[in-house]
Amino acid sequence: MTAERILPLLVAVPLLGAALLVGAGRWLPRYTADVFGLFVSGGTGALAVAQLVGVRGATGPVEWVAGWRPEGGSGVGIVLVGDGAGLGLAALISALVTAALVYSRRFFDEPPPGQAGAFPALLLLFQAGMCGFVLTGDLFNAFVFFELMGVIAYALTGYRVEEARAVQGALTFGFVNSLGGYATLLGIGLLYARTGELGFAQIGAALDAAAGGGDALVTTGFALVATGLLVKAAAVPFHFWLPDAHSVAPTPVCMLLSGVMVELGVYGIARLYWATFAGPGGVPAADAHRVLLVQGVLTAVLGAVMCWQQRHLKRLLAFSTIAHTGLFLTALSALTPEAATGVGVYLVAHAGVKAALFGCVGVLLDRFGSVDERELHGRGRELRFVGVLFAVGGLALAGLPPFGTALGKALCEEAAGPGATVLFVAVSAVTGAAVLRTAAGVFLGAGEPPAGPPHFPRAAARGPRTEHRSAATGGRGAGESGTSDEHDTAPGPEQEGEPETTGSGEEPETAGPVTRAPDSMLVATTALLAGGLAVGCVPALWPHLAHAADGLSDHSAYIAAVFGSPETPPASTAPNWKVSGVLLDLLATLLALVLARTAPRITAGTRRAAWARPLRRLHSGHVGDYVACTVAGMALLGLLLR
Amino acid sequence: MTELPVLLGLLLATTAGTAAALTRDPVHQALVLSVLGLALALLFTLLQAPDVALSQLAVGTVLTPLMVLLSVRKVRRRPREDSPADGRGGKR
Amino acid sequence: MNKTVRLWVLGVGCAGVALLFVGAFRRLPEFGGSHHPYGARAVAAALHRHTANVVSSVNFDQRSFDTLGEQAILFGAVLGTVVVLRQARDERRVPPEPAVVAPTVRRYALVSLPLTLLVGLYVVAHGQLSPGGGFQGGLVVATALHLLYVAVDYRALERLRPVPVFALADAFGDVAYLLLGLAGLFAGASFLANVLPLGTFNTLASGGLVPLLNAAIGIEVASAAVVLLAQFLDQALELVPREGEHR
Amino acid sequence: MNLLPFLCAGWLFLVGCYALATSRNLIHAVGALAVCQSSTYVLLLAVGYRSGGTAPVFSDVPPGARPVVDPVVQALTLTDVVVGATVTALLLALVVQIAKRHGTVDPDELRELRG
Repeated sequence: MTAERILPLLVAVPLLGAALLVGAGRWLPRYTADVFGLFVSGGTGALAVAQLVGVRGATGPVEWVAGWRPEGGSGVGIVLVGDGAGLGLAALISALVTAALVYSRRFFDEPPPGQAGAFPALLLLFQAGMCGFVLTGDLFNAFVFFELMGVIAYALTGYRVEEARAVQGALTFGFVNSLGGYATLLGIGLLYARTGELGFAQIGAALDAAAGGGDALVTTGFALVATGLLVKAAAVPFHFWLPDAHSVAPTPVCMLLSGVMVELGVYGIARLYWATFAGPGGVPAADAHRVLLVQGVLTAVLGAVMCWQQRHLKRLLAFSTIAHTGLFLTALSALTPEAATGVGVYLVAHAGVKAALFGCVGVLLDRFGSVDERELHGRGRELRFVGVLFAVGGLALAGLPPFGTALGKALCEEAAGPGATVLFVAVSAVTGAAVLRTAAGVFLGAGEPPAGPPHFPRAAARGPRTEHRSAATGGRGAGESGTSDEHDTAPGPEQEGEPETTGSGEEPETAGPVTRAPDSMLVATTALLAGGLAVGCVPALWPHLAHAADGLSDHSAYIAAVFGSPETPPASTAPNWKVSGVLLDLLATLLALVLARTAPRITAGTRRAAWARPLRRLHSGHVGDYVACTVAGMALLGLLLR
Repeated sequence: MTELPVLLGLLLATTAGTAAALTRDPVHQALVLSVLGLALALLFTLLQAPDVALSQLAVGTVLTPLMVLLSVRKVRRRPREDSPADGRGGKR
Repeated sequence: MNKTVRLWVLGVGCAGVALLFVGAFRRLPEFGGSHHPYGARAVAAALHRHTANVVSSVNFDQRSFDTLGEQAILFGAVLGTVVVLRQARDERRVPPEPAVVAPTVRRYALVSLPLTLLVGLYVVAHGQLSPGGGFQGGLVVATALHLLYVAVDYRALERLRPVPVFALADAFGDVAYLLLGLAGLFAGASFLANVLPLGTFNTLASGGLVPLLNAAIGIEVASAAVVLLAQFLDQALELVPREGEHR
Repeated sequence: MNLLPFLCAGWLFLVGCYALATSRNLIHAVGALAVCQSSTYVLLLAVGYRSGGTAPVFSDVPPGARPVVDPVVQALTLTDVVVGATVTALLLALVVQIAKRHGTVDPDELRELRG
């Protein structure tokens, strides 16, 4: 079998694994199902890596599924493009899914009856959807896999159906993402009407062949297709679903959502622009630059501000993901291969670090039944190793060399110019500081302990939304002002009606409270963090990342590869550390430490900055608000593209 | 004018869609959705897409409204059981 | 956001999107035009592969990878629905009471059940020839089974429709599609390649792989629809909260 | 007149969005999303339509006798219909769980995830 024949297997193998797990789930013991899932996801990853090693230059194997290789001109089939970016992301996805499967070994005491394999099967389907999305060279096929990712992600987010918040977050996620998907499909329809093609490269070639360049139809098509991708990437104002979904999803799912699915939106934008719209008949570079820059800066700033305001640890990490996606988009707006390389390095390292941070929070959740910063204050002292991992993750997020995040940040700063550098340093410092602040509070007990008694007996809180929780969970915290009308007996430190999500009263995800962190969780978390470190420390990886970025950002090379006459674009030099970059990284880390040091006093004293309150009110958890913002965002995209 | 049936089908489907969106009561909406499914199936037939019309007929007029109705039934059962007169959680 | 603000944001957004739409639609090719390059190629390719229904050829041969993703969505959504609607710890099952059905309704439903079933199977089998195929036929078959609910009652439906069997059939359809795809790979061609003999144009055995993939999808869609509806019926008719735990 | 099919598609999308954003019942919102999606069917099939064309099925019509409408958009729409049904099912399942856990399906009363 030749290399290109293997490509569809990266989708087919996890699908087959999932189907077998569900089919045999009735008879399989839990352990066998888990091991089988691990085997399949790991095997798929190995396939992707084996393919990746074979990629020479910027373009890799190109496969026409079902053998519909066109003979002269355009064909009728679907093309899969196994270039560096696609295969590299497939390998990253597989690695994260495998880590999530290891991590979830001790999870979920109660699989659905007769469905021991349901959770690993869903993860495998998720893997298949993501791999298909990164490999396909066909716009409609990308939409199909986009929807597959979405459907599975909604189900995974709502997996813990006994949690009131989980089902709400999953539904919000479902509504906003489906709406984005339909916008994408409308855009595909418009582009098909103009060009009569569906492939990225075919549409691009047809657009370039038409005289006169892009018009209103082309830009609207781009805006509509990009809407779906920006919803996935959680760019402002499409981002509202992300914190709601991430704060409620099971921890291993958070790892995947934050670690890679959101970033696939960024990849999708990059692929769409460069493969299809970067030619003379597409979207002018200045317009694309403006859209990405505005969206990126807005997203980064909002993400950082909101991240700092959170006390729900998963929600805090979710907003930090939004901030970093904003940074990726900002860097991408330079539209150069160097920027693509920087984003690639940053993205891969961020995936490892962010997933590891979620892993640490998951341990806290299972140990204490809470992910609330104030309620956990000082209680993490016994989990020293987890505390170290969490703090190191925070430092990596801020950009501590030699983590890959630091290298990626430095490369992005260099590519995006001095104005963006300020943004990069500030945003990574604030998000890193937010994590360090909680690390100091939870694991060292630094700062003042929270006001008021930490627990109220469950009976104190009355109402339909609290009583259904099983009595096994920990007590609800003092600050549960989200349901303000019910808390006359438990006045929290907050004003009534303060827009806030606390992290207390969460359902632990393991069978019972864990007395010590299970090895499987620690192994997965440590490996993920080590992965984030390796991206910055293993020079052998860098040329591959540069090649992948070259292939991604070359319009004509992509089209030529799909049409069967691969050309090798001029290879840019492999990235490396530079003194200026390291200094800026150290500056960001230092800022983060200073900010985190002063933080306990800030939060314990004045509670919340009043000026950020309108912003927090905007995140209302109301589907109607989110839909209105999504529609307004589509109009904004159109406006920016004029 | 040869396209007249297509235009009429379009207007019918658009009207049904608007009505389905603006019908606030879910039970009534399920019925209007089923009309929308029918109107779309008709439109697709006129647009020479019998394959799509067939699946729209099955999905739009039967499957989706049925699931909506069943969900409404499940959701509406709750308040009745909550009433003190019938607090035993029994059937209906 | 309060209601007024939301309506303003929505109004501005809708106006902007409407402008975008109108601007784009004015540049679209004329409605009913004859320029369809991909469509023309697809027709030629379908005829070349002896498949009379071009839509089936596109779905199950030319763009069969789309259908692979689509059936994965179906499979995943069914699995997701089963997971989300599982019996929670605080719920219990109450068997529904037998229902009284008017004899005419019963007779009508019992007569139309086998008919509908037959129609569904016919539609699946002729997917490569006439409009229809696995999706449409599968849905008709699933609908036919639910006539039992109309004709007799929910308990009769439950006896004749063991959900675990259909869940297994759902997985089987999925696996069958994938194995048919892998067969191409083992035959030395591409994944999902149509390597079977193509048969005579416009006969039941034409189109090579198309009828087989069609059948796999038919099995999957029929059982997926049955399992999906079973989950909702279960929720609406059987599952109730345990006493005292809900308000 | 030539724009009408496309304008209808655009209208369906926007009216669905309006209903979704102002919905007071999550089940109704799922229905509104289905209306949004029907816009994609209309747009795709309108794009593939051809005046005087017949269905792309050659069991009764000999190939080449009459022009046929675009079969590719029909295949895409077919996929889209199935995707829509599954998404609807999953969202309805989540709504059912919300009703159980929150005791309401009014989005105005779901006030847990904020800030």
